[in-house]
Amino acid sequence: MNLALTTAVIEALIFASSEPVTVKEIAVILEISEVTVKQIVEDLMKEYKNQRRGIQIMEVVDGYHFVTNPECAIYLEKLRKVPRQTPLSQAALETLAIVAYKQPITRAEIEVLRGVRVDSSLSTLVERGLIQEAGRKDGPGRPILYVTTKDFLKYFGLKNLDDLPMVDDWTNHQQFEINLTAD
Amino acid sequence: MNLALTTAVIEALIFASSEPVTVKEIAVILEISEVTVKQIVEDLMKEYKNQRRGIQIMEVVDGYHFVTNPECAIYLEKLRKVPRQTPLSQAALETLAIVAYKQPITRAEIEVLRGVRVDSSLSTLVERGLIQEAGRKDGPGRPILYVTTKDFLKYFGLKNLDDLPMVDDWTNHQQFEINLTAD
Amino acid sequence: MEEQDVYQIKLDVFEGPLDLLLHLIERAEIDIYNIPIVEVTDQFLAYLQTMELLNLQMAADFLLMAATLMQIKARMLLPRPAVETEDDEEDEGDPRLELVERLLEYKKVKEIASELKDKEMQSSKYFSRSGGYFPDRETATISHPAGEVTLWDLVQAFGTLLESLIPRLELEGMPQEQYSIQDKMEDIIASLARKPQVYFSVLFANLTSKKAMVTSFLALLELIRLRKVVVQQEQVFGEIVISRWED
Repeated sequence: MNLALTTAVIEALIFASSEPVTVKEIAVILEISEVTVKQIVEDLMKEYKNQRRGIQIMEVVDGYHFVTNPECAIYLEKLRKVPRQTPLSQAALETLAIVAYKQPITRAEIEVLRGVRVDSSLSTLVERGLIQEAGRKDGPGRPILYVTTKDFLKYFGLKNLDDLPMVDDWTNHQQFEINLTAD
Repeated sequence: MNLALTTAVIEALIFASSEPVTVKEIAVILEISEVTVKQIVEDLMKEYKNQRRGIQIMEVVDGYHFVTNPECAIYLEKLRKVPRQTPLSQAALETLAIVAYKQPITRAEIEVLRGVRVDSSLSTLVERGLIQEAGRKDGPGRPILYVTTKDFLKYFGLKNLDDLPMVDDWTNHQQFEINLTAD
Repeated sequence: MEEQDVYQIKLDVFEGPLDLLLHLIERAEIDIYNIPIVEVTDQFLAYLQTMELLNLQMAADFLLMAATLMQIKARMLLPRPAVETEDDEEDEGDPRLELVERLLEYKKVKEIASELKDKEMQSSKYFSRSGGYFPDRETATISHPAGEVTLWDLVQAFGTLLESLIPRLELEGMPQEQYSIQDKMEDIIASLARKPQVYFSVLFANLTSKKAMVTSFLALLELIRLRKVVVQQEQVFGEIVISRWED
């Protein structure tokens, strides 16, 4: 299998997968080393970028996928067949901010921090696949714990949770014990 | 707007649309003539083809879309087999249940039943091959109809749809007329 | 009054009592560690009154916060024992302490939320392939994008169609129509005269009885046999497309 075909297959794999494809997956499928895969993908990414094409390969979470060039955004918005993502509400953004930094976290804990009920923003976020349930917390009532998903990272263009903006002591997960006085 | 950007936008439009894009649509969005659009698309198609890339632009019934190069098919088959399944979310399960019992059904009809937007769970289910599009409903907007797939039956160990557990009201369609107020 | 107007405009802007409190504090440019609790409580209650006047649904969260504020106010008004550590802001005896901590935490939530909002805006300029036209599991079948379908595929597709449609149709008690195979063949040819291609499911979508469907299906098979039409399938389990026989 020559380099041209290998490159074509990698391109096809990145395109065809509904979720980003990892270097490892490509390596397994093509039976070549991860180093080689990484090299080819990076060359492909550069090629698309330098040619300023309408589509580009983007590295997200732990894989690669095709996205459109942001320069084309205004035209894509005119295409009705592109499902329009409604931006998140302020309430949903605040709830999501808490889950992102404090995960895993229960509904009651989020409510202490926000000072309001969060049922509806939680279900919006679950529905949009930005957060998900992740087991239950030990203790009375065994409340459901929430964590962010990979789609959360994708949605905000983050590679991992460390890409989140630093906010004082909030980045140190251990340090912040939530005081459940309001529960 | 120069030719390079026009070409990039056309490429992006063909890529991002959930359904094939027509020459006419592109012409309207870019405010250029259909003849010009057709010329650019054909050049793009040739370019992808001559370079024997992993993805190609294909002309289908009602427009253009990207597909993978048939030469890469055997590797794509392998990608399909790479396991990467997380359990379905509650939201996705509920949507799936509605499709299973009410098929064929449109997105708007599901949204009336679930009371929330279901774009993201619908696309998850399509991606996982549990539901698929099945034509369009007559009437305003001719919305896409969804049905469950064979994989759905396999996944749930059913021989056919009649194997679905009976759910009183749900099997009685008279009682459960979907009111399309949200459409 | 002017104050009232401000509240009215801002009514739906507050995400909750903490948000409102933060707004009151920031607007008055008060030191968050030294909240004039009497003043703030009065303003908070004035806001709640406005909500009542406007017949807005009074959220329980706001009432709870009002109660908390009044409790703190009462405790502040009680004579406190003299404390030696004047410079210690985290005086354990200060009834405002817990509220201040909550406000500070909430402030961070708002900061992060606004950072996320920026990122959301930024990344909304990148569109990914939407709708899963060729989703993961079916991608492999693109190898024969317009491969001809076997008769068996067609029978299967028809079976699936019947399975999904018949229960609905029969329950809806639609009146049955009479068709002959010849009629149906003419119908199909007529649809193909208007459009180059017709989807299998669309052709059958309007049929209201099992008999009509079977008739249409037999008509289609006959047309295939007579080489008047061809059927193609873009992906396995995908739509079957009927088109005119060319050549």
